[in-house]
Amino acid sequence: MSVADQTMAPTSTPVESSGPLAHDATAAPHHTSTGLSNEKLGMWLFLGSECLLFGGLISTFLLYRAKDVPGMAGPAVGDLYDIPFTSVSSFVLLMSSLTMVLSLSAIQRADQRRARTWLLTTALLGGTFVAGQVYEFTAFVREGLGYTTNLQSSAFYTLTGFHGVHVTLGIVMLMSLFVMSLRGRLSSERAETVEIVGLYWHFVDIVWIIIFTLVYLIPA
Amino acid sequence: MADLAPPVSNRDAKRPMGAWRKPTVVALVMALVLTGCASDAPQSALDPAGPYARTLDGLFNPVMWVATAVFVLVQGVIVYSVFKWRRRAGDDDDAMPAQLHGNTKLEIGWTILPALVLALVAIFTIPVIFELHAKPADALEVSVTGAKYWWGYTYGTQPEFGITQADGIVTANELHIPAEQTVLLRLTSPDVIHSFWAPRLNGKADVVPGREHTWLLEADKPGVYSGQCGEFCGTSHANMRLKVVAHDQAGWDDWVERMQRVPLEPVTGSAARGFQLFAQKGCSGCHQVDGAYETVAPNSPAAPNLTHLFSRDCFAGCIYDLNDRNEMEAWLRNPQRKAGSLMVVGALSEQEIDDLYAYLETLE
Amino acid sequence: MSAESTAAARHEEYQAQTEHEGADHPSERSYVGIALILAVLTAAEVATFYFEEELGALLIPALIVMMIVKFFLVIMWFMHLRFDHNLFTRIFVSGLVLAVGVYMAALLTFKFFS
Amino acid sequence: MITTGSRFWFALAGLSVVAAAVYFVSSGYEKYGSLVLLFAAVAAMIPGLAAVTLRDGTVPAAADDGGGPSAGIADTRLPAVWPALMALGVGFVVVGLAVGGALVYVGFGILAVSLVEWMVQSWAECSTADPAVNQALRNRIMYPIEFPALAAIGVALVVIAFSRVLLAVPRTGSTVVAIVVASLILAVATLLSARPRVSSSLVTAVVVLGAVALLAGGIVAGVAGERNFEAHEGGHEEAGEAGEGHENVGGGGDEPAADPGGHGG
Amino acid sequence: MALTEVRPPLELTAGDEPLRKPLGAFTRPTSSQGWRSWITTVDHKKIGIMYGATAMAFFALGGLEALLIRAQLAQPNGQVLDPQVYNQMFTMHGTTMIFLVIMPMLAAFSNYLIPLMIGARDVAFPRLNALSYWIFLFGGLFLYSSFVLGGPPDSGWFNYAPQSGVVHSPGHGIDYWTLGLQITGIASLLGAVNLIVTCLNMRAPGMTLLRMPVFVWMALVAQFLLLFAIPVITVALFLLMFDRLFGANFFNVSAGADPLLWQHLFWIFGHPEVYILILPAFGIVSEVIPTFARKPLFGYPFMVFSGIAIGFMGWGVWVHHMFASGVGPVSVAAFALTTMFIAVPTGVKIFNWIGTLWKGKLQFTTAMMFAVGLVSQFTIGGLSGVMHSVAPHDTQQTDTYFIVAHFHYVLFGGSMFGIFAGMYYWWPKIFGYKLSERIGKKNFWLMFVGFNLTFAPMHIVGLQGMPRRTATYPEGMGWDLMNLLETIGAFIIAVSFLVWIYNVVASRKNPHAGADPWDARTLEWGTSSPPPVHNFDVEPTAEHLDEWWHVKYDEDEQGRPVRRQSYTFYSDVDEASKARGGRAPEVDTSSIHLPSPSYWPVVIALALPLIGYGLIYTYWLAGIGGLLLFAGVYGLGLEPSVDPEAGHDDHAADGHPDPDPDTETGTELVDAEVGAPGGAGASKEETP
Ligand code: HEA
Ligand code: HEA
Ligand code: HEC
Ligand code: CUA
Ligand SMILES: [Cu+2]
Repeated sequence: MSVADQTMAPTSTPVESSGPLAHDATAAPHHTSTGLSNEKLGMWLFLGSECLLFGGLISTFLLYRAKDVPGMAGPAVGDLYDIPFTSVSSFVLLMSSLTMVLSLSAIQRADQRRARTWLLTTALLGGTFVAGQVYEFTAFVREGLGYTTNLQSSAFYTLTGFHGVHVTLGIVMLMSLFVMSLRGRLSSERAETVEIVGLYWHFVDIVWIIIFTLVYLIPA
Repeated sequence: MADLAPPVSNRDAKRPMGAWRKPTVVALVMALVLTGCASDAPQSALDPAGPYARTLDGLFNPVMWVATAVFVLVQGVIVYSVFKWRRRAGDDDDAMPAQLHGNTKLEIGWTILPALVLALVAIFTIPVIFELHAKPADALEVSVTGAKYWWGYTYGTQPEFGITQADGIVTANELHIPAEQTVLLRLTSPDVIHSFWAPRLNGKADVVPGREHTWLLEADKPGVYSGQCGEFCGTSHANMRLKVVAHDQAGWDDWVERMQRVPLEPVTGSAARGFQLFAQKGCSGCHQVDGAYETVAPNSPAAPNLTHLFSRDCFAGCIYDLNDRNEMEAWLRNPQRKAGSLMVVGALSEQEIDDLYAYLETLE
Repeated sequence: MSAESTAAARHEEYQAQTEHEGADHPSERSYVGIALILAVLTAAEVATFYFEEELGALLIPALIVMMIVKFFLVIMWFMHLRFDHNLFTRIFVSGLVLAVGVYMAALLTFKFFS
Repeated sequence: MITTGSRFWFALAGLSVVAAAVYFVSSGYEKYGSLVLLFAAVAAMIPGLAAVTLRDGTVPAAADDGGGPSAGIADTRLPAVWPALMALGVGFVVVGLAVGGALVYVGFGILAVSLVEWMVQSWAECSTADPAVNQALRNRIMYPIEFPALAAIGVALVVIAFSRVLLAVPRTGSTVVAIVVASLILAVATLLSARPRVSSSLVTAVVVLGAVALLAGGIVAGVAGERNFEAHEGGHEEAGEAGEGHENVGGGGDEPAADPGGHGG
Repeated sequence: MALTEVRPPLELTAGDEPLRKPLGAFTRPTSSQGWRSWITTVDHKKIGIMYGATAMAFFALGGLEALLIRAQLAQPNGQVLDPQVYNQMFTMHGTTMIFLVIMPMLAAFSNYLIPLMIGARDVAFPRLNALSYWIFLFGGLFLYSSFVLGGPPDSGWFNYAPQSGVVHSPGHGIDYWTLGLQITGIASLLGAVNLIVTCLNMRAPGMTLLRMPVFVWMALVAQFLLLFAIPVITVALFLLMFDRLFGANFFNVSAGADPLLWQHLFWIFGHPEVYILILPAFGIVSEVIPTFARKPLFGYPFMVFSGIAIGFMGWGVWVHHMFASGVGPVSVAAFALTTMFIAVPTGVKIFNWIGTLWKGKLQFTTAMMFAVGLVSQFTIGGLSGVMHSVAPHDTQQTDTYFIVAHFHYVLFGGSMFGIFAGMYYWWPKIFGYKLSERIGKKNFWLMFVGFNLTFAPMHIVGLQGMPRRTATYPEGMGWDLMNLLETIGAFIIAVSFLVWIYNVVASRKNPHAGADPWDARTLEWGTSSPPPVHNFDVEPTAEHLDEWWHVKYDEDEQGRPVRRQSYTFYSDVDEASKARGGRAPEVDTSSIHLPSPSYWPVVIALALPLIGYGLIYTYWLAGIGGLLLFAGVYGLGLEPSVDPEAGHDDHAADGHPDPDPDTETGTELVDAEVGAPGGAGASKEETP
């Protein structure tokens, strides 16, 4: 074993993956009290916590959009929505959830090649979504709704921006997995890493499902 | 030092002489709480002087007794246990007490009993909440502005209370009300959150910018009731005090009549010079004087209306005595003596201060 | 043998007694099926945008129902909650319920729904 | 004795001091930022000094320990593209200075990156006699920075290029473009996974083609500029945010002004 | 340093002495001794100790601020501090005590004890654990750096908008506050995930949930509260930060914002937070009291479920902090009700502790005195809490010293007393020797008297109308005497704190206390003091609640415990413990693997304050911080948690220091050269 190998040993993933004991670092999740893997449990806990983060941002937006502000500066966000475009974005994100789960299913079958294809596809769809968001933001700004223009705009950009940052981080994780896979470091024993990143990815998707309905479709 | 033998060194078996302190200190404290309504505390919530404050106090007292009962019970049992079952010198450490693991009946009991007690408290509490939010029809209405760091009051036209002037009455820091009369306050703020509080008349109500809250007040008897801002609002939060002055009918009529008189413009002497200075030195950029200086600069902070300044006893958040000329001169010399005050004036000569004072004195 | 491995063996034994779910993941076909349902639902959601008038008072309930269905399809299938240990479900749902609960209550105090 | 490990830290400290000085002067004597930079210098000195006192990672020290003079010389240098890249950076800077604009910053960016890479690499080269080990050392230090940086650049390129395209085409066009692109991605992926035996060079070709198309689209769209947007009321407030010189911000007069307060409900 | 200088590389022929540190300063750290071991450690025990030490240091700071407050208020029209400084003092005092003292103190106990109590070798994510600590530390230091960089925040620990907005607080103090709390929040969130997974997943065989010690349970509930509460304050802090830094409008009233939004977000976090502060303390006394009453905890399941109930109910009461803020009578009524009934599960706890005392054989060690002190003093605070819940009258109490009295009784009389009980109780476990009992009792009585003298009179002045957060008060309000007493009391507390410090220093020479000095009940007492790096040589199995007690004691016919002649400890113990019937297990501990130390946590944590300073002063610094952050995260991720190169010298079997790794012939390059998974260290054991 060369040093090179050792510094890049199998736990190479941005997701924290240290087991409590050496043999847990790589082993299947059988040495825990519940039989569940630490990492996966950790991710679910984190997602539970994220519910309250997005809940707070969404409520803030809803509260401020519903607010009657006499003489409010700038347009209302609702006047600027491009629903057809946002629908496509939503669709893209939904499909990326599909490709994500296909990737997981492939890696579980030790089908490296497909897993990699789907990983990259997921990342690209994610990229498309983020690009769409950049486009949307730019368009809104051009149409007179800056971040500081009014109550609604601050709340809108903050909420969707937070979501966009989550998507972006997800893409970075997917790309890391992709690179790992290229270097042959994503064996099917590490399928769980893909699963965990996938959980995060799907969570970002369900947050968008909610945002799409509550923020875009339900009229103020 | 630390014994190796199980489990505790013998020294611990000695009675700590301080063990008595606990009950005594605590009893002392309780006694003090209950006698806290000593009359030398002019701002005491324990000394209600109006129906609302009395309602609150009437709610508090029984709860206080419930708490006292629980307190005595719990501390009593603790103290009893501590003395009764403490390990004594010479005890056989290997002899174990009975290993009780629990008792479900007891558990149910001490779950239900407090719940019942609390339900009782709730039954008395909830109606009062709504009662205090009711809006009586025949109330005197006053708009209250809490601003850094003073209180402003505007009485709209209300003929039934003798206020007939079109733009009503405007004053600051001292809230004048008729005794035995419900007063409905409408609370607003131009800057940050404050809280209007005159403890002997009612609890406090936050004054939130962007919102209008209502609050009730009533005094049984004529008198002066002190209060102050209850929500932290910046550097001089401590200096944002207020007074409520309750009048009998005659006093009220006098006051209303006086407040509806527009002060005359001084034409000669020091006061007339002061009148000029009031504009030259920028005072009129922030302060209104009815009939003379009606509009303020657009970027001015909220500042008290001075039309009837000398009808008051205190100024600048009621921390200075208006009857003491030195206080006012010191204020004009340096308003920052009240830390964080938003009043900014250029340096004034002693002569100018005298002149301004002479002018201000005419505003009564 | 080291103590470590005997402990591990005991672990194993203990594990055997505790139930262990998981493993049987749905087929790719069902994933595609779910995705199709999701796509159709999204299309239906978008359609409401063009039939706002026709839907009237039904609009908001319809949107909310579709949102919830989509939400649960994703967490149940794509996130495997349906097939996984229910501890995950419990953890996530407690976060979710808590979020919905406290924020709805907070909005209520602002008289948001009236 | 200055050990190999400590050099890196000392250099970092030195650079921080220089940066602090430059910043202090260039920012008009702003003290906090400079303070923080000095702080960074001190922070870098600590591990540096530690490395010195511990004689940590020093080849000669190790050689001393090992006793005996070491015989034979092997070339342990790693292949390096950095000098060339630095030259490129300098070129960018020069051209940038000449024509003005963002090119200067790109040049400086390239310079900085290659400088750091080169520094670390030459440090690694001297560490041991084994190129493989040296490579591993380099990776150990640089991977954590390179990985996320590359990923970020990649994401940024995709996002920026594609959003330029969306901004350039008409409003309904954006929707169409988005759906077409997404469908294409999905279709290609489906095809690839349905045909397990396509050659990897074909896959690479597809990916490269896609990337080139995207970049080209981005550049073309960027040059073509954004479409016209209608500013809604109040837009002038945001003139600062609207960004550098977009002359095509619409007049926005024809949109009926939303009645104040009418947004609520 | 010449970049181009070509040095003659060294050739290494097989059999030559290998180079020791090819990575130089970047070598994976291995030491388990010396300062470097503390910086890089991932051992939950060391991390616990660091948390504790840091928190106590912050306690001294927060206490000093309190003393300044009290000095200013000792007399009417005090002149000690000017109002601005006074405001900064109480803001930093409250923020410090809550976020930098009690929370980390309880993290200290949870970290140190949970793995030991559930029979695990470490927490679930040891490196994440180190990361949490460093993030917390740098977050705290960042907040405190505001003292030298333009002045600390001054809007109170709940920092109401719009006073905290950039218009009314134009300095950078509030920015330090938001960013600092944001940073420590990350630490808490990571810690919560880590400890919850630990409790759920790392239990020893047989350690079912309902066999977990009550401390573990209460810590678990508190961590769940953290998990769900931190994101709420994160939202609030982000909104405020965006307002201040980027001109957003969340609390901009002139744009139509509603200041109550901040209050809701803050208190949705804030009330669960106060239970986060108290529940672990409840857990501590639930361990201390049974040990010194020589009885099992009365009503264990009720203790557990009331704790869970408190955790749940704690989410439904936050508006009681806003009774006067104008939320409307319906909300007030609803939340007054929920608030009242939270007293029920808390009462269950109080009564069960008393039930444990009842008919026990109480040994009044210092730990026990603090524990009983908690039961009695917390009750006082709880009762004033119930008085607040009487919403109409709360309009008289809120923002007065009556509230200040309430929360100091629950926070000091509750959490701090619990923390002191825990320190006296577990000190011998953590450091091997007891704190002096003689000095400890002085410590307790001084604190008890000082505490009551400080805070009891606050009830009175509060009801007499003295508002809190006032830098001064005039004469003639009837508050003078009580304020003077309070100040005297505060200085008595300070003396007691110095006595505690003296105790810590003076007790270092105390003899070794043995593994189980108190004859206690839970697993941590079955291993040596201090425990070996891997906690237990043999992994415990739990067949009972209070497993360790059952190892030591049999039952006679009447169900009374009888000490067994001999029993086995979980690790090699000292003579004293052997003398009491204990045996050491016979095992080879060399096969136990633990994650290796790492530099990355410190690197990541350092990045966060950099980002903070960057956001406040210049964005490019934030960029560098961001890069460093990512680099750190990737570095940590790319680095195997167990260093494959490391010998197992970082946890020598007996927990005794290893031979200095620097003097040992290294193995790394041999591995590299020979390419075999061997070498001196690795040959002992490799991952299975
Ligand atoms: C450790 C922290 C802690 C704990 C445990 C509590 C516990 C409680 N708190 Fe406290 N609270 C704070 C910390 C804490 N609090 C802080 C820091 C603030 C101020 C924040 C600020 O403004 O800066 C505050 C403020 C605060 C307020 C707001 C006051 C105001 O600003 O107007 C209220 C209002 O209802 C309240 C209520 C309660 C209640 C009902 C409990 C209950 O949980 C108490 C329950 C316990 C008992 C009641 C005692 C034992 C029970 C029995 C013996 C059973 C029998 C009892 C009866 C039948 C009554 N608290
Ligand atoms: C756990 C929480 C906690 C603790 C332990 C304390 C401890 C103390 N508190 Fe604190 N307090 C709060 C939490 C806490 N407080 C909170 C949340 C607020 C609200 C803030 C706000 O309104 O925003 C508050 C507010 C508050 C106020 C109200 C200020 C105001 O409203 O204007 C006062 C006033 O007396 C006060 C006093 C004290 C005192 C005297 C102590 C004493 O018990 C302190 C005892 C400790 C010491 C005395 C340490 C001694 C140190 C030394 C002797 C130095 C040694 C040095 C070295 C060894 C280097 N506190
Ligand atoms: C920048 C605005 C500003 C200017 C200019 C200004 N004031 Fe003031 N003034 C205030 C504010 C604000 C207060 C309330 C201060 C407080 O109580 O904290 C105040 C308070 C006062 C009071 C006390 C009123 C009361 O009832 O409490 C007097 C008297 C007064 N000012 C007189 C003057 C005079 C005379 C001048 C000119 C020399 C002047 N002010 C200039 C803002 C201003
Ligand atoms: Cu106004 Cu405090
Ligand atoms: Cu609370």
